[in-house]
Amino acid sequence: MSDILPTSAPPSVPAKKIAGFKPDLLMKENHNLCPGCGEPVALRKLLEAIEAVGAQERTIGVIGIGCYTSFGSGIDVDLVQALHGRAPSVATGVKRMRPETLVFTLQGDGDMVNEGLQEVIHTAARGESVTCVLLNNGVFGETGGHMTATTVLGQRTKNSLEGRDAGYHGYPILIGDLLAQLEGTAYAARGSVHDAASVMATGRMLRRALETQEKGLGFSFVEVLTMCPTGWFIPTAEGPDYLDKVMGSVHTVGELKRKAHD
Amino acid sequence: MTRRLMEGSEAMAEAAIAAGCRFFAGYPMTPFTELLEGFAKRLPESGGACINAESELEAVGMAWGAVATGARAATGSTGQGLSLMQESFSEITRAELPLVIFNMARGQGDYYQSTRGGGHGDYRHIVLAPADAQEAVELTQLAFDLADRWRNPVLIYGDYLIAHANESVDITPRTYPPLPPKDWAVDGTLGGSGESRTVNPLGVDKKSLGIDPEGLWNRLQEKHERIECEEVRVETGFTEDAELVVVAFGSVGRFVRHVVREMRADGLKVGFVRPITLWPFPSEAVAAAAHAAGRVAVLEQNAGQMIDDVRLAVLGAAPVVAIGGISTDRSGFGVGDLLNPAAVRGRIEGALSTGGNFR
Amino acid sequence: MGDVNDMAGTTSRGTVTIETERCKGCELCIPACPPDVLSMSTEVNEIGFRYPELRPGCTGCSACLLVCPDFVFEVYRYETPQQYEVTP
Amino acid sequence: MEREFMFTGIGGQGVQLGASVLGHAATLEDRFVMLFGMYGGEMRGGTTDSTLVIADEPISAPPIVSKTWGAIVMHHEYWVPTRDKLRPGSAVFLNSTLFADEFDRDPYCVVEVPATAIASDLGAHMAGSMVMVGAVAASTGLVSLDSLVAAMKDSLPSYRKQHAPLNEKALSAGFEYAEAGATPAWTDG
Repeated sequence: MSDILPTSAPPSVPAKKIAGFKPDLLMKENHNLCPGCGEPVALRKLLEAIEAVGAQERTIGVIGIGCYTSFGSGIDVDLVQALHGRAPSVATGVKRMRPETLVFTLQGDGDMVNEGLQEVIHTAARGESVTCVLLNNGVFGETGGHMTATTVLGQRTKNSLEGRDAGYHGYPILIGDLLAQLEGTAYAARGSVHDAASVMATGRMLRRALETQEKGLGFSFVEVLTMCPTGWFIPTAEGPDYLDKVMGSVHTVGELKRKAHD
Repeated sequence: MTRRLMEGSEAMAEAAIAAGCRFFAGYPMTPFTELLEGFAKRLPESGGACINAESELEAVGMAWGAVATGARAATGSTGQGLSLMQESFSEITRAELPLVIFNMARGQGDYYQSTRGGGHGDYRHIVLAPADAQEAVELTQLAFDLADRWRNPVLIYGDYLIAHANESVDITPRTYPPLPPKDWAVDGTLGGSGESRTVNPLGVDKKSLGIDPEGLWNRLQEKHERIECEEVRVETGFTEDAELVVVAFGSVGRFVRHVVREMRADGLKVGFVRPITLWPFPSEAVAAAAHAAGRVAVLEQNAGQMIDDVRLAVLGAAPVVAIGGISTDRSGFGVGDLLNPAAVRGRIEGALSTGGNFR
Repeated sequence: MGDVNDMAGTTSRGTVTIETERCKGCELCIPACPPDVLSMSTEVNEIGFRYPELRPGCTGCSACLLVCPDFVFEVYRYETPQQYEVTP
Repeated sequence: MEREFMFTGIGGQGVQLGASVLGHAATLEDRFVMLFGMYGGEMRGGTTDSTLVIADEPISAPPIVSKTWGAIVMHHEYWVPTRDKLRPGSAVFLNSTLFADEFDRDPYCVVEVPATAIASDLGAHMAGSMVMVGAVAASTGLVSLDSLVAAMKDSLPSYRKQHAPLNEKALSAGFEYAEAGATPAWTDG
C-alpha cells in the first residue's frame, strides 16, 4: 500500500484548485441523504447553474416533499417549502408577484408525477416563466422504495415485488415527453447523473432551462434521473449501471424540446 | 358621496384591492364565482394578477406562493372547494403566512370546517362572518390587516346573499395601526449571503439546520391564545332585559337582528347576540347574555354546529336550544324557506312561548 | 485524456483531497475515475464507512467530484506533473 | 324609514333592470339601498323578481323580505306570491296592458299603468319597465326623474347604450302618466 498518496491536505507543490467541495450556494457539505444517492449530484449542478446565470441574489426556490427536502434547508437561496405535488402552483404565485426573480421548483417523481401531475402540466400549459426540476428515481425513496408513476415495467419496488406489470400496475408516465408536447413549454430535457459525462450534460440542461426562463421564453423543465440504491434494494456501486440500463432505457436521456432558443 | 350600490361580491373584491391585495386565484363555483370575476376584472388594472386556476388545489397553491413573497394575496371558494384546499391551509397556517380566504358558502354548514381548522394538525384561522355587504367590505379590509398583524390566515365566511345582494357600500380604505415589517418574506435578494430565508411549515431555521416542530407548535399555540384574548368581535342587541337571547351569525344573524327589532317593537322581550368573529368565539358576550336572559336559542342554517360553542360558553348556566335547520332551495345554494323574516320570527316565537325543545 | 494509460501509475498531472470522514462509502467514484487510480480503503472512517484512496496517475479530470453525492473531493492540477515510483 | 318593494314579472320584461335603475337612482340621492334579484336558470321567459329596499338610514331588512311597502307587477303570472307579501295599504303598480287577473283591490292603493302600451307607442315595446319605474317615481316621490335618467344611463351595459334615448323617453312618459304624489313614500318629505 505504499503507493497510496496523501489526500488529507492540498498539495504542497504548486497546483491550481479546479473544483471545490461544494457550490457556493450550499451552506454545508453534510447532508443526510443515503450513500450512493443521485440527488445531491443533481442539486450541485442546479446550484452551479444558478451561479452560472448570475442569479444568486434574485433566486427563489420552491421545494416539494421528498428526501431532497432536508437538503433544501442547506441551500443558500430564498426558499418556500410546498406540499407534496403543489410546488409548480406555489412557484406560479411567487413568480407572478416577483417577476424579476429566477424561480425554480424541486420535486421528486412521487411529488410531481403522482400527487401533482396536473399542477405541473397546467403550469407548463400556461407557459409560466418558472423552471421545474424533477429528480426522478422511479420510487418513493422517503417512504422506503414504493412504486411511482415513473417506475418502469419490470422494476421491483416494495409494492410491485415481482416487478411492475403493465396489466396489473399500468404503464409509467414519461413526464418529460408529455410536457414537451405542450405549447407553453419552451425547454424540456432529461438528464442523468449515472456517470461524469451525464452529470456535466445535466448541468448544461439546467443552465439552458434557467436561461430559457431568463429570456422569458416560457416554461422550462429538466428531469434528472437519479440513483436510489436504498429504494431499489441494490448495492450502491450498482446504482449507476441500474439507472442507465433499467430507467434510462425507458426514460431516454436527451433534450426533448428547445424552443426559440439561441 | 362615497356610497355606491354594488353587488356584494364586487364590493368585496374592490375592498380587498383597496386594502392592497395584489393576487387572487380561484376556481369558479357558485356563489363564489362573482367574487372571482370581480378580482379578474379589477386586479390587472391595479398592477396585480388574478389567475383562474385549474383546480382549487392549484388556486390555494398559487396564493400560497404569492403570500410567501410578502404580497397581500387571497383565495377562496365555497365550502366544497375549501374542502379541497384544507391540506394547504394547514401548512400555510403552520408556515405563518397571512393568507386571506373567502368562503362564499352555500348556507352555514361549513361552521365546523371554518372554525375547527378543517385540515390536519393543530391550527386555527381567524374567522370573520359579515352580515351584510357593508360589513363584508369592512371585514375584508380588516382581514388583510389581521392576517399581517398575526401572520395567520383569516377566513371570511360569506354566503349567497352576501355575494349576490346589491347594497349601498362605502369602500374607502380603512387605516390601521402600523404593522410589523415582513422580514420573513422571500424576495431572492439574500441568496448567497448566508442570510437567505425559508418560508416553511416545519419550523426550519436555516441557521439551526434542522427542524423544530415542538418550538413551532409552542409558538403557534401562544399566538392563538393571544388572538383569543384580543380579537373577539361581536354585536349584541336588547340583551339587558331579554327573556330569550338568540344567537346567530352571518346573513342569518342579519335576519335575526331584524326580526328581534320587530319583535321588540311589538313588546316582546327578546335579544340577540351576533358573533362577528366565529373564531375567536365571543364566549364572554354569549355567557353574559345567557346569564341575564336565562334562556338561549341558536338559529343557524345547519344541523347544529355553532351551538357547540354556545354551550361551551354558557357552560350549563342556561338551557340552549337549536331553532335553526337546513334551509336550501333546489339549486342547493342555501337560500331556502328559513331565510325569511316570517319564518325566523316563527322559530323565535316558538322558543319564546313554549320554551322550545330545550335540551 | 487519451494519454492517460501511458502515464497511469507513474505520473500525476493532478491530485485530489478527500474528506474521508464525511465519505459514506458508496464507491461511485471508483468506476467513474478514467485513469482508475481510486480504490476503496480497507480501514473504515469514524462513521463506519470505507473511503476512496488515491494512487499515482491522477489527471485532475474532476470525474470523481462530479459523481460524488457527498462532496468529499477537491481537485487540483499540478503546475508540473509529479512522478511517482510505483510498487509492482 | 325603510320602503320595501317587490318588482316581479316574466324574464325579459326588464324587471331586474327596472329595479336596478330605481336602486341606483336612490343611491344617487344618497339613500341606502338593497337590491336582491332572483331568477331561474333560463335568462328569459321564466318568472323573475327583485327585492328592493330603499331607506334614509342603514337598512335593517335582510335581502329577502316577508312584507313589502310596495309592489311593481309587470305580469299576472307572478301575482299571487307577490300579493302574499303585501301589507294592507301597500302601493301596487300594475302593468295594466298585460295584467289580467281579478283580485280584491280594496286593501291596497292600486295604480294602473299601461306600461307596455305606452312603451309600444314610443316605439320601444321592451321599455315597459322603464315606463313603470317612471310612474313609480312620480307616484311615490321615491326619486326624481333626473336621478332615474342618470341611473338608467349608468345601468345600461356598454352593448345596450344605444337604447338610452328611448329609455329616457319611456321614463319620462311613465313619470308624466302617473299622478304625482298619489302614493307618497317619504312622509317626512
